[in-house]
Amino acid sequence: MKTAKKNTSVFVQMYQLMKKIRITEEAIANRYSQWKMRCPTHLCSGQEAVAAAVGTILRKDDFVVSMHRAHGHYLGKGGNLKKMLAEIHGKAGGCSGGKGGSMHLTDKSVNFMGSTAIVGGTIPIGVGLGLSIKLGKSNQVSVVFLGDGATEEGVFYESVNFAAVKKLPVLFICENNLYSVYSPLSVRQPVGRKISEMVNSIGIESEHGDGNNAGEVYDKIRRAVDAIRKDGLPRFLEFATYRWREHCGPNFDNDIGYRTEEEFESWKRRDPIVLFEEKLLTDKAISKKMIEKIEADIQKEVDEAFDYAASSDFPADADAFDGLYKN
Amino acid sequence: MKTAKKNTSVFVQMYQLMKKIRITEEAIANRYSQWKMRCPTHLCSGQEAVAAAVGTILRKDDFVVSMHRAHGHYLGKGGNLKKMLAEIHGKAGGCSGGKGGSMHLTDKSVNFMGSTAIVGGTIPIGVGLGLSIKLGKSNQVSVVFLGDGATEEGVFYESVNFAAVKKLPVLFICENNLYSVYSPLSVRQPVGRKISEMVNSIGIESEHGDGNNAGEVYDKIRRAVDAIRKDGLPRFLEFATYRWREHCGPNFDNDIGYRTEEEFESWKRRDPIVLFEEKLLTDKAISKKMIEKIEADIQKEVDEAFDYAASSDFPADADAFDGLYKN
Amino acid sequence: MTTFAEAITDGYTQAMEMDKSVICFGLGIDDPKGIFGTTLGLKEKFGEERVFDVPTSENALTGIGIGASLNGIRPVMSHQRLDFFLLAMDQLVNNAAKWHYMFGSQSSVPITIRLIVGRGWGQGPTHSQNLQAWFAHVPGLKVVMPSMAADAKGLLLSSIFDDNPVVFIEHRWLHNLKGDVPAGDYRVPIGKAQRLRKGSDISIVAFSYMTIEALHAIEVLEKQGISCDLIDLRSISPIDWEMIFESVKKTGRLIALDTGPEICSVAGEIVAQVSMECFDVLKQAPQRLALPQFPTPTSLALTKVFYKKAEDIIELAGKMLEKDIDLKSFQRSKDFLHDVPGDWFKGPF
Amino acid sequence: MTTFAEAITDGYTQAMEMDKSVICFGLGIDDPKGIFGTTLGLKEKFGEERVFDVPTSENALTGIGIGASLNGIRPVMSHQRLDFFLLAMDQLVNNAAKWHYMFGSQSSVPITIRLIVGRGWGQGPTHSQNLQAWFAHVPGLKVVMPSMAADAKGLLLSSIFDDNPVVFIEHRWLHNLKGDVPAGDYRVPIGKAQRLRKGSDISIVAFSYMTIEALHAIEVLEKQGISCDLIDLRSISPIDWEMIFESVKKTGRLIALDTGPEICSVAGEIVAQVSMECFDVLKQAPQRLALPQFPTPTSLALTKVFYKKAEDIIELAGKMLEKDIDLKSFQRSKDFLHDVPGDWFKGPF
Ligand SMILES: Cc1ncc(C[n+]2csc(CCOP(=O)(O)OP(=O)(O)O)c2C)c(N)n1
Ligand SMILES: Cc1ncc(C[n+]2csc(CCOP(=O)(O)OP(=O)(O)O)c2C)c(N)n1
Ligand SMILES: [Mg+2]
Ligand SMILES: [Mg+2]
Repeated sequence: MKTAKKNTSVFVQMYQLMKKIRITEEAIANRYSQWKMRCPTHLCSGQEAVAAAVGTILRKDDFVVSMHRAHGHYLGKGGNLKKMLAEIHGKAGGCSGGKGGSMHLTDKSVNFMGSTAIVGGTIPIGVGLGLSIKLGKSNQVSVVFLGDGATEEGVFYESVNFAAVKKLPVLFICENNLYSVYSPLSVRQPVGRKISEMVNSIGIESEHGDGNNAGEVYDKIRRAVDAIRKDGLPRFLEFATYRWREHCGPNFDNDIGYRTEEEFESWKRRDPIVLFEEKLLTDKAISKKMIEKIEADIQKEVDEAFDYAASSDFPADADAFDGLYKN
Repeated sequence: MKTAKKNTSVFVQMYQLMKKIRITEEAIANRYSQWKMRCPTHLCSGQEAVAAAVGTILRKDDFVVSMHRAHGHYLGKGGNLKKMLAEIHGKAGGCSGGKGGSMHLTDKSVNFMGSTAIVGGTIPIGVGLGLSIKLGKSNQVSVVFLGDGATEEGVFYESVNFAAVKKLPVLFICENNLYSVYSPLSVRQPVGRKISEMVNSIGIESEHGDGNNAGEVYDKIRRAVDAIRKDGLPRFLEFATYRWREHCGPNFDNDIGYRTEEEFESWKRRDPIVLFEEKLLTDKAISKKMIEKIEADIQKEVDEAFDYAASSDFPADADAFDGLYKN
Repeated sequence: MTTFAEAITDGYTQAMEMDKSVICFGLGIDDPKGIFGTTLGLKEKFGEERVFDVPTSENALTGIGIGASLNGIRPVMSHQRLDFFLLAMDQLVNNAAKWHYMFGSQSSVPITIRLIVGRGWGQGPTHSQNLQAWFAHVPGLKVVMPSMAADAKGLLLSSIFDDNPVVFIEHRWLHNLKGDVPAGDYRVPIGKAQRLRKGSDISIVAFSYMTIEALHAIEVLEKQGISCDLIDLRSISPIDWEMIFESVKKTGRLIALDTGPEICSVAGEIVAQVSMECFDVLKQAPQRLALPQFPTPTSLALTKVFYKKAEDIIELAGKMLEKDIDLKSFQRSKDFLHDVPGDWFKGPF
Repeated sequence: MTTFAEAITDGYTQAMEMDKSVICFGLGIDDPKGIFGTTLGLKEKFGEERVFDVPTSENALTGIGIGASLNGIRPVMSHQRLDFFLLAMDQLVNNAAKWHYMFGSQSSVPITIRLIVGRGWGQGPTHSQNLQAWFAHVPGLKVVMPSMAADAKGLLLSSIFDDNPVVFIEHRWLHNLKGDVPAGDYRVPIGKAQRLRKGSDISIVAFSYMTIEALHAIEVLEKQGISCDLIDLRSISPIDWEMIFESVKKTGRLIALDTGPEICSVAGEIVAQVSMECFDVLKQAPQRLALPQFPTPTSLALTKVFYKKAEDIIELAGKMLEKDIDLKSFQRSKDFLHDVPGDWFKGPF
């Protein structure tokens, strides 16, 4: 009963995070065509559960690295929303000082160590953070977010192998959303491939889960993180999920032909937020009123963050020629 | 009975190849300290069975690519011995015109397409040859030789994945000799890793075998090649074996401390040539006299090849500045 | 009039019609966008055996192209950003570039690798690198960087049918530029530059997108009485030294332009060779305009000062010839911001 | 007197004693050969947590070093050949070089990457590449190439404690050269060159192994009345331009030496910048001596004509100063062939 209570309150927290990610992403989508956010932007609407669960479960001093589609991971980990939107707007107050844009986010105050835009590029970085944890004998965890496409890069395999050989406290989380840009899994991976089973045989305990079932996502990640904190060994989790909007940019793109409207609709019917909301309502963990309030609060926060981003200053010209080296 | 006969004669052929490889390698080792062979040279004494089996089974038009330790693979495939030794001596008549040395061998007359010195570097090349076979709709097979160390390179994983996705007629053969230079498997791969099982889960039908049991090696490769010719799908074979001499160079090196004398001796007791000889004698496939004759013939051939290599001309100075591009 | 992107499609089509051994692959090659419109319709025309999408495995795929090429295939590989191709340097440099030489001229590697260089719309540090100097530095590669639609087609065909590895670099801002493109099997020789403007005061050596900026600059400079020789290199390995030296011997002055960072750049190599070979005719110190030695920033505000443009060329040429140039006579379109090549470009990448 | 290799071990030891956050890893780092003797005894001294062997996974390992460095570790990574490190260009260039800049100067990547350049004994096309120009071209990296034992130690310590990624390139032929090496925490600043010979007729700018050849050459040249300024760069990114320009302003003549292929080389960059900055004082065309634009051949016979050596420097300097130089006065040791640095070197790699 106690654990259930505890879960109830973390579930609400997780739900709030999911909402925050969704509302932020949709707000970006709605405003993108004002052409004020001038950088490649990969939205994660539809994939919020995993990011929010990780954020709910991790400690502040745990490390996270991520990829091009990082807004959710950044916000989940507690990254500063204003600074993220300022960054996407290219402003001096952005989390990377305007140097990075949507694809290069960081918030060191919550150990969100960085997201980058080369597929697979941060996987070994997260493993290296795991190595540093082991050397420092702290019991932090290093989480690496990656997509199904990233598992095709050799560096993924090399990183998993090293984490296994060296027994590093790394949690790899693969959000398998079936596509890499517009390419379906069938042209990229053998028929019948189970990513999690493959990783098992490379040498890391792995599991597969439904990425749109927030409760299941929470449980699987919770167990993995607890296990890593206990034995220091790496874990790998694969979650099936789906991105709603186009690969890069603000639009829906079911019309262009690489995926079907039916496929999209079937996933949309399994909206992780709606499903979780239903569950929380059924469980009486939350009420309609609470939901309305949560939504209103977040909407306000997001609007304010956009105001901040839009109204704050661009970096000075000289900033372009600053920061090559740390002195 | 008929198959047995047939096997008998191919076994003798395979035995001869093993002998040829061993006698050549040992002759190189014996003469290396005359400092006439001035290039990094990786000998394969102790590992002859796999190279010889592949050579016995493949057709001339099948492709082979290999790595730094390639003498056996080259000779097994029917590569020209004189040209190989001339190459190691840096002579104009060498198989690569003196440009490549021991680590860069080729004999296009038997479709030995190339061996190179970057670990893992030829693995995708062999897969590409497989792709060309599929496009040409011939029923050739492309064989890729690699070591246990090479399986740690990301390009290995990427290449296996692609061969599986595209269903290419590629046979990967991993000679697992427990070491990469002086590094044991334990610092490079997770405890309990079975390379062949891992490759299975990546998506290629795989098997493991005793690389010092020539008969077993023959059978496994025979079945794999036949299967590939039939269905065009890739296969992976891992063979346990052991290199007798130092990683690079002519000497024994059990004294320097990275492996034990006992380990070496236990493998030497399982000399693939001696074991095969015993089997063939027991089976009456061969007689002591035949063996003597085989040895004498090969010794003569090797001596002649060394004479050729030693006495033939160095390339002209101008050759250094020729061949940058094909015109 | 054909766009640069269409000229590329035309080049592919021509090559694939002429020779069954030409195949092409790359991430997204057959997707609805067709690599910025350059590969649209190829799969429909030539089938999925010859035109196919691939896993995200840049290094292996380069090796796979090399391997196929050893058996008579002519693969054309594509990467939507040059930056991604950094994963494949081993296969490019250790295998493709050396194969012919190190195996005693017995085999060659007739592959073509298309790399697209991003710019603007916040491409930032990892989506806009110009590393052509790396490729030019490596013996055994050929490297082309067309700026005109016709050259895009002509050089693509020459690259595909060249028996050596060719790195074919396209600047994203050129894809929509239009030009007359000859039909049929049109080839532009690799290693030959083209003189786009004839003049006597100063030699401007450019390639890729900087050729466009140079053309804008020269319009202004000519009006102010500065007569420019403009050489569009087209190939940066090998480089057409003859045309460069001949031009400098005439003008005695050099500005070398580059789309990449300046240290150890192609423009630097041109300055160096001109200094070594044409020292006695140089009237003053040769000059180069290249990118500052910094990663590319993302913010709209920062890219404005980061990139070199026509105004910088005008200013430098004016300084060299000691003329005060009225830059007011130069008006770029105000219809779009500096971080896009035109109003057709709305990101997101 | 200490060898260059021992000086490296000394540098490691000093750094690891001073700072527990220094770790080192690389293929064979703890094996019986200890990376050409440069890491012998480190594991015994500092334990296997801080000194460890690794899988053959160059790209991931570079990223792993970067990741560890983001949390306060100072990793020193080693590669027995530069050629192998081509597999890691993505992590080096897309991550290490850019991390500090692209994240708004909030994090930095204090890693050191040792790369060993092979030569001789048939190292051939894939075991002897000199790609320092690549690293110098990339904004955000520092690159050092010591030639003297003391600098090897001093620059290794500076590299390890620098807060930025440093590529530390060692030429295999330097490992056995001896010199006096200061004890203790001896640092040589990155970016500062050293004048090894003072002279007035010609400036010779060298680095790494070419400094040794230059020293041999200068002995002969001085005897023939040609007075040489020899600058050993030590760092090639950043380069000590001040010392170079100052020297050329004095001599009016330049020979830039390089261990790598000439096109887009570091020597080319030096020729370019000297031409741009010192044009008015140059008495004649600046020159460079670098490797021919070919892969390295393997045969003993072919490397003889492939590499540039003291004789080539002597000849070029003589030509520039219009002196007939009697090369007979220059006798290299006959005790060993040209493809080894001395009789201590017997391959096999
Ligand atoms: C090395 C590299 N190759 C290609 C790309 C182009 N690219 C950008 S995002 C992406 C898709 C990656 O798919 P996945 O890992 O599944 O992530 P998702 O976009 O589905 O979230 C690709 C191929 C890149 N950025 N880096
Ligand atoms: C990319 C790369 N990294 C490192 C090396 C150095 N090296 C040469 S051979 C070798 C061992 C490879 O081991 P394995 O693949 O098992 O082959 P074996 O030597 O045992 O036959 C290594 C690490 C190399 N040549 N290339
Ligand atoms: Mg995906
Ligand atoms: Mg091995």
